Amino acid sequence: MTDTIDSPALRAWLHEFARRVAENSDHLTALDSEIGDADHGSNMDRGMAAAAAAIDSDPGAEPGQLLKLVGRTLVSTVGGAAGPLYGTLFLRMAAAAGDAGPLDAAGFAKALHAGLDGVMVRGRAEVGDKTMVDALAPAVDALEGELAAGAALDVALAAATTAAAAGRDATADRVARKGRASYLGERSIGHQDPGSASATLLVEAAAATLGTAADGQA
Amino acid sequence: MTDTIDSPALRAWLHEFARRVAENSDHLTALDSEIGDADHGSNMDRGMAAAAAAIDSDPGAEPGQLLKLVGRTLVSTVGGAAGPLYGTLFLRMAAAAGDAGPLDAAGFAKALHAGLDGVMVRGRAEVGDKTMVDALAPAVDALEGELAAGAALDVALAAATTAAAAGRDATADRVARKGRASYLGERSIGHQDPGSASATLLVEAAAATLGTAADGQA
Amino acid sequence: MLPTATPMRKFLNDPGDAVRDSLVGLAAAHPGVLRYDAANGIVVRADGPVPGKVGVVSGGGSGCEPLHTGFVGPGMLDAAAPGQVFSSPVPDQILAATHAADTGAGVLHIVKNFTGEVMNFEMAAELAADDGVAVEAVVVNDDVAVLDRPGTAGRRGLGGTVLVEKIAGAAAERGQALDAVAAVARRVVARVRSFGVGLSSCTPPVAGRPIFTLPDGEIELGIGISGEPGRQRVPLRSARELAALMVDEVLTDLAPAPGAPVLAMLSGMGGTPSSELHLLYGELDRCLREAGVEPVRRLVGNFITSLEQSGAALTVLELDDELISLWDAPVHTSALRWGM
Amino acid sequence: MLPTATPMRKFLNDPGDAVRDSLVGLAAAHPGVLRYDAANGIVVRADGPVPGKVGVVSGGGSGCEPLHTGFVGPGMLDAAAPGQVFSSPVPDQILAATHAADTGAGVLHIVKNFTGEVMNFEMAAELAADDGVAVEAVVVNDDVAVLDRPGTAGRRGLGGTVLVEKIAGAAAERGQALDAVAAVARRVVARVRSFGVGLSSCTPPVAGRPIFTLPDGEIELGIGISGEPGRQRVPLRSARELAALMVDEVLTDLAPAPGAPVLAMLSGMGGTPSSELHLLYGELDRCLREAGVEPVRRLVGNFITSLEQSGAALTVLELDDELISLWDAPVHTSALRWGM
Ligand SMILES: Nc1ncnc2c1ncn2[C@@H]1O[C@H](COP(=O)(O)OP(=O)(O)O)[C@@H](O)[C@H]1O
Ligand SMILES: Nc1ncnc2c1ncn2[C@@H]1O[C@H](COP(=O)(O)OP(=O)(O)O)[C@@H](O)[C@H]1O
Ligand SMILES: [Mg+2]
Ligand SMILES: [Mg+2]
Ligand SMILES: [Mg+2]
Ligand SMILES: [Mg+2]
Repeated sequence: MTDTIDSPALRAWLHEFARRVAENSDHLTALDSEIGDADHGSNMDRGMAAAAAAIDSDPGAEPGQLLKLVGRTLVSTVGGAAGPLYGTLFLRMAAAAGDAGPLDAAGFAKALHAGLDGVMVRGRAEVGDKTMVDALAPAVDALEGELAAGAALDVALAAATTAAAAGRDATADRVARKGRASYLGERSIGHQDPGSASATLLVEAAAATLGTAADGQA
Repeated sequence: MTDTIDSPALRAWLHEFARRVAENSDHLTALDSEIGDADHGSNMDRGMAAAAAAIDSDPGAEPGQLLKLVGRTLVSTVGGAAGPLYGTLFLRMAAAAGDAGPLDAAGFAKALHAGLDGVMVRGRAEVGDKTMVDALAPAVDALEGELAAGAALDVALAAATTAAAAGRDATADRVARKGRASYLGERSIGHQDPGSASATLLVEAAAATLGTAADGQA
Repeated sequence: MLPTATPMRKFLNDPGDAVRDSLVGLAAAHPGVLRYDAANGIVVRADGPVPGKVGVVSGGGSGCEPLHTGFVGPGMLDAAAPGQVFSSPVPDQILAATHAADTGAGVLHIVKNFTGEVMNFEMAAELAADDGVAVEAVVVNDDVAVLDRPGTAGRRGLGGTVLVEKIAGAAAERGQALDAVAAVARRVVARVRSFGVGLSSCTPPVAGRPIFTLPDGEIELGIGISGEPGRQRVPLRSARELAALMVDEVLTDLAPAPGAPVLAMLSGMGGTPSSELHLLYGELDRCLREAGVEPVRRLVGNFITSLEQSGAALTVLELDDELISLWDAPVHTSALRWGM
Repeated sequence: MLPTATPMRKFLNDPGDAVRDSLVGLAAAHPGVLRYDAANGIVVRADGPVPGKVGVVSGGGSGCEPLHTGFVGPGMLDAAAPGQVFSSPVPDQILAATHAADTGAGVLHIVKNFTGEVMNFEMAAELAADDGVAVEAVVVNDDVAVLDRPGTAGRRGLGGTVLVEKIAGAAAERGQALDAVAAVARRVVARVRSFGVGLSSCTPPVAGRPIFTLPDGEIELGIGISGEPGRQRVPLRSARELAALMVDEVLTDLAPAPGAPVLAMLSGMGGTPSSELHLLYGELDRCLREAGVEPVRRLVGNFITSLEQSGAALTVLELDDELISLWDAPVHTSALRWGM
């Protein structure tokens, strides 16, 4: 495999994300039961199962169409906060990918950055608000930074994963300012944000499926 | 003390019953929670506390008036099944005692028998239906039998207590046919009837306060 | 001895004052509908008594709210006598309620067939008769879970009581005489049946602990309205299976005419939320239709309860034109209201 | 990982079908009032849409019944979009509800200020605008338990939502134009505040276990409507003390005019019985009067809930003549009915 991200590579990534969400569904829900409403795992699992089915039923879809299909499916099936946010992430990635066919590593990073921007606009969230943005933003930074420094996609994605996980872990120390956890005020401290955990799975799934090294790992 | 039951003796009996009911209130309620609605102890305690207060506030009352006051107070304060039943017991005892002043042993037994009859008519219950009648009826039988055989009141009341307790214990083996426990059908087997337990306290209180021997015991 | 009670999680002051405090609140919440006569321990219609109208009175142990106090008001009860929690009211209360409802046309007593309630209402009726008030009593005994064997206390009065109160109340409001009001009430008693299912116990305020403990995954079939265990403890099953069982219990006993119009009431026991009640009602409605009766009137909510118990009871009344018209008549109580 | 769930004691078939099955039952129970459009996952007025009338639409996570589906009907909502339990509906549902309610006069969206609901309603409004439907959105944020700091998601929408739906529904029923209906809804939002107290957790059907565990003798202050913990965990106290605290929280923030007429709503969270709610209401009514406001309209019952959670929330709306008249206007929904 090369650093070119074509439709089959994207499908592998999305299926792997769906698989990890399903595997961690109870964990995500448990996190959400600490500072939310105990549904983030089931929300994401319902949505990604539907998204995986949707892309399977459209085998000819090009990268842009594929991402759009995932975004629309998430918007239509997830509900709650995560639906519009993950939906927007993929819809903005789709818009960035356009109709141009396979993406290169920089194109993928740019699309993910556009997705992050979409999430931040839709959710009116900043880094440090204790949301999925706290995992996604450092991951996008790391990915772009490594690629700019000449790293291969697999190396860059590994760095992104580390950054996402660190961002996720750091949410535990923060007071939530957005989402349901914000209603708890100071009581939200000491609990990891569930959306930052699912966002980390998204980056991990990318590292496991995209780029040269993924061949051996996936 | 003699076998003459005057107003102070009746007061001692009724206070002793009130005391035993208060002491056993949780136990009676626990029995009622097995096959009823978990209130027999609090019902009886509320009623007998009120009855004790009522007779204290009427220090001049003669036996008949005293028993009537207790009956009326129980009817007015207990509610449920126990209120009309214990109320009727004392109201019928009052009617049997009449205005004649102190009772002798036979007169007391006759009054208690009249009370039992009143309970059975009001409740339409037979011996064996798993109710307070199962303790009261054998107690009245024993009391009358012993007195007829020439025993002193204290001896007769001791026998009545034994009979009441045996009747109470035997309720555990029966299927309830009256009261709330009857709704359980076969499931009522294995549980003692709460009303038979409170009725046994009534007889025990009599044995502890009435008749010659009571002087040493009470 | 009872195990030490853990603190009850209830909105409560002194547990012994629970009934009174709750009635004070009921009156504060519905001043145009009812009044709480604290001296007599009864609840009466705010605009009553209505001259010339037959009085309709009920009562029973507290803890089953809105029964009966929540059904006081135009088109239903003139007065209600609430007892202590799960204990019948005393004759004094019932007598006071009877006098409060009487304007010379007589008073109907609607009595649930619980030993305590029957005896206390009987004593009150004797006292009312002494006072010259004409009283008719109707005893409701709609619970099919209890085997109605000779020599027993018979069946309990459950959800059928709500329907008797509504329909007799409407007949009285229309100006019908005491014997006619009693007759229609007895027609309802003859054609109504109920069956309840308990998913948890409940905690009476004074007792301070649950009445019984249900092992995980088990439920009680054939419960009443005092939080007591039911006829049988069985494994939990799906709403679909429970509905089939409930409809079978009720219809087997009622034996309605094929295609009969029925009123189906599903009352929660107090702790079951509206979403679950409606879910169960959906299954019941289907089962009733499959069994060949048509629920032309329906009532789903908390109408006769056991404190905060989880569970629900199905009540089915076979209807005719007169009963439908009396059911549809306007009513304005704190718990049931339409047409006004 | 979650501990193994003990079997839930709920009326339920497949937990994943809970919302749909419950809506099927809701429609079966109230066929004259509402319809369940299963294809679009929405509930609509049985007699709607009403030509020329502004449509009033709301929606939100399920589990808070009767909110919103129980408020569909004449005088209140034209359509409601119920999401999964405690999850906002998706834009498709809200869009379908918007189209079902629109007859050309435009549609009011009543949105509770939860991140998910705000975002999904925003997406739906963008799609509706593409379709040429005039949409106004009103965001309800009445929860005084949440500190309303800049940069945060702000306050939740709680019981005030019920009052906005009733009052905006009445304004629309009177034929007012979209901007007028939106304006009166915003007036309600400006003058309404709520504060909730939780005495237990609740168990979402799909999660299958309680959201949190409360130690004996402790309660949660400042809860919302998704069964989540509140602002603070404190020892249980008497109804009298809780009422004082709730009234203080609400009135300190609302700062009503001295002697102001208010509407006081006490909504149970689903598992608290009517007797406890009325007991607490009695204390609240007294505290409100002592604080110098007069509850001239009152509503006590389950109107906005969290499944079977025990607890209750106080909502206070400062009234004026227009709001009183819109409140009193006839309404006929499955959960709120008067005047018809
Ligand atoms: N305004 C926001 N911006 C970004 N992310 C958010 C925002 N609000 C919530 N989130 C994310 O959504 C997650 C919750 O998702 P989920 O539980 O599915 O939805 P809900 O909170 O509606 O139940 C949170 O853990 C958080 O990461
Ligand atoms: N018909 C009856 N005849 C005689 N005693 C009865 C009858 N019904 C009930 N009892 C007695 O009353 C007792 C229950 O009293 P209590 O718990 O105070 O009243 P309730 O059953 O109304 O809650 C039973 O244990 C039984 O002994
Ligand atoms: Mg959540
Ligand atoms: Mg009892
Ligand atoms: Mg009782
Ligand atoms: Mg949610």
